[in-house]
Amino acid sequence: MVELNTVIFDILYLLAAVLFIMGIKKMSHPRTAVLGNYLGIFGMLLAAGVSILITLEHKSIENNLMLPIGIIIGAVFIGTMFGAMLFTRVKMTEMPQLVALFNGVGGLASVLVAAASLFAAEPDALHAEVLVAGGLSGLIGAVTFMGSGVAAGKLQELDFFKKQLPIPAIVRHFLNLAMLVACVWCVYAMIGDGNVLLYLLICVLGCVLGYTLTTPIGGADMPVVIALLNSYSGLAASATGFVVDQPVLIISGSLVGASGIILTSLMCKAMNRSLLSVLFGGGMAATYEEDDGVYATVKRTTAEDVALMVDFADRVVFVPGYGMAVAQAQNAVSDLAKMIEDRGATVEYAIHPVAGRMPGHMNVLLAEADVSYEQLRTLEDINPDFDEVDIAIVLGANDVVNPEARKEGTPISGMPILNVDEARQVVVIKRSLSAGYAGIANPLFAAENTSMLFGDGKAAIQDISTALKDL
Amino acid sequence: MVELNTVIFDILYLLAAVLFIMGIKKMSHPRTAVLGNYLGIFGMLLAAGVSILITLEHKSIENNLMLPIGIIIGAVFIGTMFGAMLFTRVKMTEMPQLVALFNGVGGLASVLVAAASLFAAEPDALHAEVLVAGGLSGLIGAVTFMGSGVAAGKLQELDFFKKQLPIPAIVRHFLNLAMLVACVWCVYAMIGDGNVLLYLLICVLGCVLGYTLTTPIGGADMPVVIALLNSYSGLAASATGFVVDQPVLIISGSLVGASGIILTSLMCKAMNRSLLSVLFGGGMAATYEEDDGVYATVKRTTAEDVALMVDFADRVVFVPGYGMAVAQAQNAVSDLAKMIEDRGATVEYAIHPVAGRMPGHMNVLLAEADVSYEQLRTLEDINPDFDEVDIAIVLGANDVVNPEARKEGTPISGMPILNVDEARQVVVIKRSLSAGYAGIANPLFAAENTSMLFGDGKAAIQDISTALKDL
Amino acid sequence: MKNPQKTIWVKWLGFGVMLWAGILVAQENLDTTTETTTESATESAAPIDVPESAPAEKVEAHESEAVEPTDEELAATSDEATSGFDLDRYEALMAGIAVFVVSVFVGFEVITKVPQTLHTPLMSGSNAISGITIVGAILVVADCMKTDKKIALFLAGIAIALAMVNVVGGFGVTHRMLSMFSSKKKKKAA
Amino acid sequence: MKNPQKTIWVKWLGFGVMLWAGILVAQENLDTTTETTTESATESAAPIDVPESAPAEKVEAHESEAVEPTDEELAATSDEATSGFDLDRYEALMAGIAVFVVSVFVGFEVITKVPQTLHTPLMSGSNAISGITIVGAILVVADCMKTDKKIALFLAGIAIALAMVNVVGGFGVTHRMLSMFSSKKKKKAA
Ligand SMILES: NC(=O)c1ccc[n+]([C@@H]2O[C@H](COP(=O)([O-])OP(=O)(O)OC[C@H]3O[C@@H](n4cnc5c(N)ncnc54)[C@H](OP(=O)(O)O)[C@@H]3O)[C@@H](O)[C@H]2O)c1
Ligand SMILES: NC(=O)c1ccc[n+]([C@@H]2O[C@H](COP(=O)([O-])OP(=O)(O)OC[C@H]3O[C@@H](n4cnc5c(N)ncnc54)[C@H](OP(=O)(O)O)[C@@H]3O)[C@@H](O)[C@H]2O)c1
Repeated sequence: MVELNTVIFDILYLLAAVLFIMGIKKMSHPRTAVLGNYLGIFGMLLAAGVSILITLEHKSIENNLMLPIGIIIGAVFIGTMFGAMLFTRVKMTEMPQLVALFNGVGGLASVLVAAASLFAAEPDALHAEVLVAGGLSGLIGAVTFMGSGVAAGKLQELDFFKKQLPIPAIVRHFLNLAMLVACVWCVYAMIGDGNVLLYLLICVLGCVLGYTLTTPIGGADMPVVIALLNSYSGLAASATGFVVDQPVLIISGSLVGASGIILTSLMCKAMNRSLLSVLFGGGMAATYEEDDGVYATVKRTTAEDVALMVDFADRVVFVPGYGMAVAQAQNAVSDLAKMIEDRGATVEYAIHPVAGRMPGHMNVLLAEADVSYEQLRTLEDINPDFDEVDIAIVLGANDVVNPEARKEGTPISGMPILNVDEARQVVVIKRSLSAGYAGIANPLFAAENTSMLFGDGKAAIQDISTALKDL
Repeated sequence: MVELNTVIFDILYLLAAVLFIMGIKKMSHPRTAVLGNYLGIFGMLLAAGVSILITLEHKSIENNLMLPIGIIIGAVFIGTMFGAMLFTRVKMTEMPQLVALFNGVGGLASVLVAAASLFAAEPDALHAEVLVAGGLSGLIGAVTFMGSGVAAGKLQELDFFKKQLPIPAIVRHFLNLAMLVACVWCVYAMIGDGNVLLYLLICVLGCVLGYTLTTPIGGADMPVVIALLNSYSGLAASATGFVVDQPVLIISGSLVGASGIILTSLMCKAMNRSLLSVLFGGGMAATYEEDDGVYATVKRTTAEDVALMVDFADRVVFVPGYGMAVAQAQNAVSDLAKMIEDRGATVEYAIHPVAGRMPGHMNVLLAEADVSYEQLRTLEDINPDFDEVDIAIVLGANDVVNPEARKEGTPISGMPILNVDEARQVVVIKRSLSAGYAGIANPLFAAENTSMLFGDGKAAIQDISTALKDL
Repeated sequence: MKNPQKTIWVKWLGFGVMLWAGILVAQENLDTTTETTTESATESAAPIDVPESAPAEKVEAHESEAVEPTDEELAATSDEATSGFDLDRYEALMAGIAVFVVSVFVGFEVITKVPQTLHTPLMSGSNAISGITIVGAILVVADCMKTDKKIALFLAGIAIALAMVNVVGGFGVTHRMLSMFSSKKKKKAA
Repeated sequence: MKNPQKTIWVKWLGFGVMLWAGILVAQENLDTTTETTTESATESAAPIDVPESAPAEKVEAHESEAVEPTDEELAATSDEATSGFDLDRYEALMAGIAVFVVSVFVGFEVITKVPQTLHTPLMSGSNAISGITIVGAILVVADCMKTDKKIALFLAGIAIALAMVNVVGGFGVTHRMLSMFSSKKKKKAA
């Protein structure tokens, strides 16, 4: 018999899902985004609370209340501690790794939930659709777990993850396919004889797959992989929803799935590469013939000269890139910008969609340094204005300002770039003439209106500030 | 046992629902909207085709194939004939009535489907949720049917529908509430004893409700009522979806429900009135004290003078309103516009969101007359430009250009209007000085820069064209 | 009262309350329905063989004894088969409601993107979509044949015709309007 | 291959095919499952009383005899009660799939509205939402208690902890980022 409580609980679950949707809707503007996050938190509390109530009301628990309650409270406590530790300690520059880590954790959680529910179920409850959903949940979850682990390791630049597998690509693809087929077979066999131990095999295969699929991908392509795995973790949650038969899981999971897919597609589009070439393409710089003489006309400059130039400028645009994240120069930049503004010039920030190593990476860093939302300008927005810009200060950006993208046949051909070279004067701050993410030379550095300021991003900006103060 | 066919059919149903969603998505631009409509048609064909296949495969039919097939084919044929006749014959000016009519037909279809399915079901299949959904479907469907009928009648200006009920408002509200309660009781009773004949009572009550709810509402408020009933017809379809347990009905129905609600809210917002005041407010002009002297300074003009003015103008803006629809003047306007453009001036159309009697009414009429999409300008878009307009030709518009809306305490206070009075010269074409929809005087007609051209809209515009040709 | 946004919420709230009330009523009456269900199931020669001696009281007693069993328990075990049956039906209903709620969101999102200019075609187009009741109308024909209810069959036939008027007329008129919007595009290009 | 849009379709198609394949497999194996189901149902003292003499062949024969019965028929009649049971479960599954499909649309619609600037918080926020698996983890605890599977209980405990890390960490870090965006708003206003 369906109890009134069940009905109420299910409606509350649905409410939680609606709260998630509304939360993401509120994310469409920075002003309401904080509220959106609260809605999400509230939805999660609601969903978890309802689950605990359902568990407490369960007949089988009334005799032995301590054990399950202890486990739930203990696990929630431990999880909260770890989670809180991670999110309060992490530096904003380590965000990509952290997101990857959370992704992996989420994937593993899906794997374990499906495992627990398959192992705990009585044989007659193991309907075919439950087993299929469980298998999907285990496979996707395991791939997400291991893949995210590898991605996080690569982003943290751990040596272990730099090793390549000593297997030729074609064999690797074949093995991966074989493992996938094996997983399908496992599900089939489980449905046949109800032996849920095969689920373990699926998980193991999933982990191996996650490893072999992500290891060959270059460390710099990790952001795309992470967004894709983000999508997967959502799909795993959705599949778990089919296992435990809860629409709230299905809805939330597919929201996450959609979000990951959209971010993936966005990054690929902004880099003008296809997802397949990122996932299976291998190194992309290999086919590109480089011209040795590009850097013949490079001019150096000093912090003092830059300060002088800035002093005369009316409109200064900062073009931050991955180097700003590495150097953690965001606060120094914001201080310098304030000094420049106090002298009467306008300061803007030109943000390329894939500057840095995450979508929106630069925005977060600059927001951390208290840069106002209105000063952050997008590619489409600022590109027509560059010819009216007095000084463009390129800080640790490279590919996103590389004019080679306008030519045919380079690895970044067709990628939309910031038209920094149209500015009256360009100052590029980086440590050397070495290449960026795409591994190609940048003729901008040798352009007539460009001067290079070599050094660590933060130190260089601080030097300019000091020099400007002394003027 | 679940057959493979069932699975395939259900997936096709889902595909049909997805096609509807994509179809509406494509409606977001005139360029893709035709394709969107085709997607909708395709989805409907798919859904209907699958339903017929399911019926044909049905065991109980194999013995007696002719009857059901005959009924289905016959009904589809008759329906198609009527539908095709209606849509090919209707004039664009009769669109509001037609939409109301289709709405009503849709509501009645929901009522009948629920009825047939309740009567045909074996008693043990009449679960509580089926009965509740059936009751909802019957009630909402009947209200939609009758309400739409009344709305269509009022829009067609049939005398029968102009009569008011000789019952005071408060008693009417009470009776309506009582009928609603009776419907709820019917559902309750049906669940108790499974007597589906009570469903008939629900339908009758629904029809009466539909009549008593809509009759007191003024004919001019019908567009809001129609949009609301549009939403209801969607909800009725959704409820039917719960009766026959088909997600495709639920999804499509709620799409329609959302569309109706959004259009309703949009109209209410653009009129600065609340939905409740439209539905229960009665006549709104009653409380408004009119100043007799407003029309003391009205100036008349002739078609020849207008032609002369137009000949000197660089920028002409047409402001069409309900009168253009009544006079069917859209083609004449478009011809005149072409003549003006040939003489080197620019011509635009300022479209108020609630000009006419349907949302987007003017756009459809002007599109019929081959006016280009780019020339149609929205309120927000053109309002700041009016002070640079040489001549604003107001054609059968009244309330949407009434400056009284800027004052407090009038029936249209707060409604955003087109700032026609800021144009250098204003020509107002209408048959008399009588009021528009809101029933209030319009000081614009007596403004210093305004001159009135009295006459039927189409004839007046044609006169101007002739005069312009003769210049 | 002056804010249209508010009154719309009131409307939706009202709809929600009606739905809720419906569920409550359904809830209270589920015993009765289950009873009839099992009875007629016994009549037909099905593999399920409910002991006919089981009186209604026993079913109810059995139910109140099982103090608030949850989803999980019921789904996992089928030692209370009548309950199990109800539960599956209930889950389908709940999933249906979830579909409804989520679809309303989709509807709001996609429809707010339709520009003012196209609101009349949107109205007639969505009207045509509400002709999806034709699916219900056709499906019900088979039921009618089975139980041999002639009136129901007649009603279903009319419903099909009406829904078809809605579909053909709605899509047709929408197409007529939309092709007006795009026609001069083509002319311009030409 | 150069068009990212295309590859994404390929991905989704792949997912769809997998789902489809799963359904086919489920389909083919439904006999077996039904068999086990009915068997164990007999073991427990349920009102459903399947005649134990009915051999598997008979069940199958019974099925192939009923040439493609449709939704409607099955829903309307319960003279094939085992099938009826399957059908309700199947409908819940189908409704679940409908929920999934429609939610994906909602997701696409609401997420494409998030501006570039907020994509990093969006990523971590949606990550946190994927911690909704905590619901599954908690619900499964009761099942574990019931069947007294200690390993499963242990796994569920770890799953709760992991999901909680995801939830707390995800929402926390999102909040940290978002409050950076809004902080200078307030400062400006002050
Ligand atoms: N954002 C995303 O979501 C995303 C995703 C996938 C791929 N990507 C790719 O990432 C790239 C991003 O372009 P980008 O221009 O931001 O970065 P980039 O092309 O990777 O260049 C970063 C530059 O920063 C410099 N740098 C590193 N550490 C520095 C320090 N401490 N101080 C000063 N400079 C430092 C480096 O030069 P030195 O070593 O000489 O200092 C390097 O050339 C694009 O190719 C994009 O396609 C981005
Ligand atoms: N569009 C919607 O969705 C919608 C929905 C609900 C309510 N409304 C309401 O409808 C009104 C629309 O405003 P509106 O300015 O378009 O129309 P209006 O205020 O109703 O005025 C129409 C004017 O057209 C004139 N007219 C009628 N027939 C004519 C003919 N054959 N030739 C020339 N002129 C003719 C009438 O004056 P004469 O009789 O002197 O000629 C009348 O004053 C607003 O108040 C709005 O709130 C619209």
